[in-house]
Amino acid sequence: RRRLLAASATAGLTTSPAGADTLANVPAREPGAPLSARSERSRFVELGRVPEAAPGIRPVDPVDAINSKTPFDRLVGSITPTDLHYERSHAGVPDLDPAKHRLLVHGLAARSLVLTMDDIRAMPSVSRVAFLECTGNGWENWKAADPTLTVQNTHGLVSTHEWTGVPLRFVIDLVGGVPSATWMLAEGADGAAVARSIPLTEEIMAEGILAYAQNGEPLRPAHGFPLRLFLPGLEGNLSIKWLRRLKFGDQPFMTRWETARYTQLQADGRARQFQLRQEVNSVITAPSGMMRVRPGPVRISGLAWSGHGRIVQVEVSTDGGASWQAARLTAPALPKAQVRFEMDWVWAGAPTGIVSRATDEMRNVQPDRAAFIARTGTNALFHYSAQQTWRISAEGDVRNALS
Amino acid sequence: RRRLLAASATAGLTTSPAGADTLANVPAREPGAPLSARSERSRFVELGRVPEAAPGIRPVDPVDAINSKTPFDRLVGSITPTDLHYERSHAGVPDLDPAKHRLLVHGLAARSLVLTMDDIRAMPSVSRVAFLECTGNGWENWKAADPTLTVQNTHGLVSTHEWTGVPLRFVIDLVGGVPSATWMLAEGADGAAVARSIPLTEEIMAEGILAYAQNGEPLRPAHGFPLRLFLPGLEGNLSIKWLRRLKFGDQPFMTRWETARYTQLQADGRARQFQLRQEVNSVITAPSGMMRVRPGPVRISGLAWSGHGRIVQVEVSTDGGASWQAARLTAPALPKAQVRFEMDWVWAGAPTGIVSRATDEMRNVQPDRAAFIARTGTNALFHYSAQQTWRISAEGDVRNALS
Amino acid sequence: QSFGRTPSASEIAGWDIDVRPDGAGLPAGGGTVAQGRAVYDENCAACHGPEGRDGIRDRLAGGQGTLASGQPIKTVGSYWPYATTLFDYIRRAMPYQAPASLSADETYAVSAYILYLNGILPAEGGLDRASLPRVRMPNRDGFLPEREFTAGWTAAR
Amino acid sequence: QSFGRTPSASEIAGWDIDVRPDGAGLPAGGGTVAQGRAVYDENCAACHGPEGRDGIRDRLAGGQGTLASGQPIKTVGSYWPYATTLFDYIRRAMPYQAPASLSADETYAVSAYILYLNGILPAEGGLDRASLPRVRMPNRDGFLPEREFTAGWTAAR
Ligand code: HEC
Ligand code: HEC
Ligand SMILES: [Ca+2]
Ligand SMILES: [Ca+2]
Ligand SMILES: [Ca+2]
Ligand SMILES: [Ca+2]
Ligand SMILES: [Ca+2]
Ligand SMILES: [Ca+2]
Ligand SMILES: [Co+2]
Ligand SMILES: [Co+2]
Repeated sequence: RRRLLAASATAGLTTSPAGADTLANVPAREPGAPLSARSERSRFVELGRVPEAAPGIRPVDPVDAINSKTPFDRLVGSITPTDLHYERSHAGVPDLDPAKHRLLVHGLAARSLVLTMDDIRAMPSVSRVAFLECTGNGWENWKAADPTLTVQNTHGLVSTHEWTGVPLRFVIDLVGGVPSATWMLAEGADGAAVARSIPLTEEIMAEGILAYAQNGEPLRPAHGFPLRLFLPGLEGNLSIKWLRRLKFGDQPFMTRWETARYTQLQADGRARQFQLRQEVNSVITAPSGMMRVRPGPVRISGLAWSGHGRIVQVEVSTDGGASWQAARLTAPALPKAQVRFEMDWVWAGAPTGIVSRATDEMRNVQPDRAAFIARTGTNALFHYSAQQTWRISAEGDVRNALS
Repeated sequence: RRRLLAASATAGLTTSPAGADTLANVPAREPGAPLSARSERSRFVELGRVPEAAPGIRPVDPVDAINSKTPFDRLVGSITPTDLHYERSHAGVPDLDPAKHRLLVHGLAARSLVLTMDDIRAMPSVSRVAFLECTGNGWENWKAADPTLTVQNTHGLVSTHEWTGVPLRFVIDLVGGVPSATWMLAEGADGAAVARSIPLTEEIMAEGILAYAQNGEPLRPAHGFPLRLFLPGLEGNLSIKWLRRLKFGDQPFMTRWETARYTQLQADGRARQFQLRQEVNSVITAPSGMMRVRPGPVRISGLAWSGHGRIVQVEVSTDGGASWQAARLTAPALPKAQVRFEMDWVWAGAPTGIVSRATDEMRNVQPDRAAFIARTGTNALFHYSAQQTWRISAEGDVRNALS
Repeated sequence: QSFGRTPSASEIAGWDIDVRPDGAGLPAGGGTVAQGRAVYDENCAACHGPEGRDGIRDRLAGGQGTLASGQPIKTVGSYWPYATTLFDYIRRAMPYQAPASLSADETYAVSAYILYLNGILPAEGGLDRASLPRVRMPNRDGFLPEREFTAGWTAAR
Repeated sequence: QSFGRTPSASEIAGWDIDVRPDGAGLPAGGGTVAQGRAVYDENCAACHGPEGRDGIRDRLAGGQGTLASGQPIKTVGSYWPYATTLFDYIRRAMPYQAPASLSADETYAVSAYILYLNGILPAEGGLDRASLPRVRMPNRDGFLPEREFTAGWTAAR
């Protein structure tokens, strides 16, 4: 379902502008509901992901869905609500019993190990706020811009949580180190046993986490309960959910997901492979697709993130990319985490386009679409990170556009 | 309901140690449930707050409950799951329609203002991860230590979220500044219209937020939907929920909550008033009350926080406070936010007590109970922040103790 | 950028329910202990007990002289420093199930009755806008404001 | 502190399902295109269509020569660089509703049949542990490994 939202209704609320015209009409105070074991959402707040089957195929029968997208048009702040973290699964969501779940660690290591969840939760833990992004995020806009898309449709395959788990390094030390290994196969316990070959770079050895919790609580099944790999800044598919096996080796295993899928076709018909980093990216979440603005003050709000590290600057253009102004970050930017930006704008009522571009601490600047496509072609399907333009009509209708 | 939990079962999981004795017994992989609009918790994860009526009165009929406590014995990381943030309400949880909700700002200000939620969500926002703590947290242990208490019972009235909203400063500027005001009354739209006089200190002017979101989504009704005050580091009761009025003045209004309640009786019968800061505090969450440990390696894990700023050190004693060792923080400590600490320990099997003590960036050190009580007496009821000792019996039973 | 609208004086008056120790905010009207007993028996006794004691909710009377003991009993009479707080609180919060349902006169009256139950007003006493702020509560001097947050105000007193 | 236990070799073998481009991990056994057609028709055709085309799920055949076009069709035949990946993927993930339900022989056979549908094996062909890694896939050289993540490995090749 799609709704027209006023630009200011960024918090998932449908407020009728009339409401109460005098304070005398505000409903009288009265005792409320009893305290509870869990705080549910207000009945006035409707938040849900959108399951989809492939670019342009949505809404979709849930059994056909392969993605379920985060409603950025209705969120604020930088952390994603736990139950709204985007979802990408290849064989549905398994219902795993943590008492029966096992992690096998083997291959080119001094010794093999079988770990229970009790073992893993008794190891030293680290927590880190970081984004996870599906390699396919942005895949709607490679070739054409469906003007009916919302920001949930265009950018809903990225989310930010506090992840908690055991450093990968700790588990590697447990099996006696892996000096001769250069790759690690990570495999899930899902129906597809999704498996990826992970290069043992210094960054991955230092930052990889065997995560068992998100935002303070055990992972939810859709996100890998009871255990997943989490590799900050790298393509989401590497962060294998329902993790049940780590195997060390000296070459990639060439699973379907790093050959047939998650490789990026160039214009010449050859494909980039192991393009694992999520590039610097940003999007304006309000006003965004299918919203409507009125002439006058408009608060522009959005999210920026980069797999290279911290966001150091976000700029916004309200004239379709001709001129740029620095936006304000609403919280300290964390490395490899989404951060919100805001900018004040007064819309005079003339048609225009609004765009954001982010810069990260490695000085990577998010490219405009023309430069991005010149480099990548339009067949890559994954790793789309060009600037997002929202066109605004004379009537104030905000629509997805290529630039 | 209480359960005996092994020390390692810190993530809300009930794992039977048997499980699967060989990998051949791990259940076969199979396709899972369809993707969904919201990720629910695993059926193997049970998490809930405990509503209580007063110290020692629990479980309780929900209509009699005044508090509902966060299950720290089953959480990990530093952020609290949104639906498990502790709850303290004085007249139940109102069901407010955001379209009809209004904020009145008036009193000793250049002008008065009525704001709608659309107005407020269109203002500049800030996000901040910070704890909120009920002034009554710890109130179980003033006079005696019920040995059946869990850490949820002793310390479940504090939580940490990302809060998003409008800087108080911005709203003050909107009414033309309040140069002659030194106090601000904040009042809720709940049945009790809970109201507090807030001194307009530099810190409060700089850090106060009119919050409308927690962990990325609109506040939930139990936590003040659609709008609450949020004053980082200060007693929770000040952060008025369901905020509907701010009135500026030049003296405190002396509401019931800053006279009859939330004042701390000393031994001499006089009471400390406007003791608004939450002091440096910490607690071991595992192993903790009603858990059981086995001789051998035990991972000690806990949370530390301070209303003065960042936690710079947490020490743990495994000999009842005689000697101390530095614990490791599992994430960068943020100012006025909970941070998790961990320490390895090998329990030899002899009875002992485990204790944590935190130090904040202002060099405040959490006092032991004797020093704390010598200073405060045992009648204060609020602002308990002494070190928490968990006694371990020869059988490995972990129990609440005064020291 | 402009936000919100300016409220009318009568709108503000409808919401401006707080009462300060100096009496600012008190409405016109008044009530006696005798009138207050009737208000109390009808609206309050079910929760707070027949004489402000032994109810299922907070005790409202007694406890004077217990604050320095091992079992302090904090009530309006033993603990509350300002009578204005009683009016303010009843007006905003009581009776629990129907806050703000009492008239100003009823609120003065029931406040007077609770002070009577605590020996602060005589049986033939009463309260109005002028007298209420002048009531001297037994524990008026029992509070020690924290310097950090009240320095300016305590200096001004 | 010690965690976990050492698995037996047979436990590991039961879980060690991956197959590498050099054939490491392939089980004993084998199967022919003809056998594979039967396996396919029984277990796969319902989703992938009669000849690996026009099914309700992923297309498995055709598309060669389309990769540089505006409408690239990526299939086992047109896109996949290694035949070992086909065996590995079918063994771990197909048939969708009953992963790991095929025998090793059946997996060799259906892999052979899919390669046949793509013109990579002849009708009378087959696959086994020795021959499978030697199959030269049409798009074998179509991939450009990213330096940052594959520098050591590409240098070693
Ligand atoms: C249905 C139950 C109920 C009724 C009826 C009721 N009250 Fe209360 N009263 C409460 C509860 C519950 C509290 C405690 C609320 C809290 O702690 O936030 C309370 C608190 C009070 C207090 C504060 C006590 C203290 O020491 O802090 C006063 C004074 C009071 N009530 C007066 C009244 C008066 C006057 C009436 C009638 C006009 C009344 N109440 C009717 C339930 C009731
Ligand atoms: C009930 C439906 C169903 C059946 C039956 C089925 N498949 Fe699939 N197959 C799928 C789906 C769905 C996918 C895509 C999964 C994904 O993208 O993660 C797929 C993908 C594949 C792919 C990868 C295609 C590509 O280009 O990435 C191959 C190869 C494959 N199946 C082979 C088989 C074989 C062989 C069988 C029978 C032994 C079989 N399938 C039976 C549903 C089915
Ligand atoms: Ca109602
Ligand atoms: Ca099943
Ligand atoms: Ca007033
Ligand atoms: Ca009446
Ligand atoms: Ca193998
Ligand atoms: Ca069969
Ligand atoms: Co993905
Ligand atoms: Co409180």
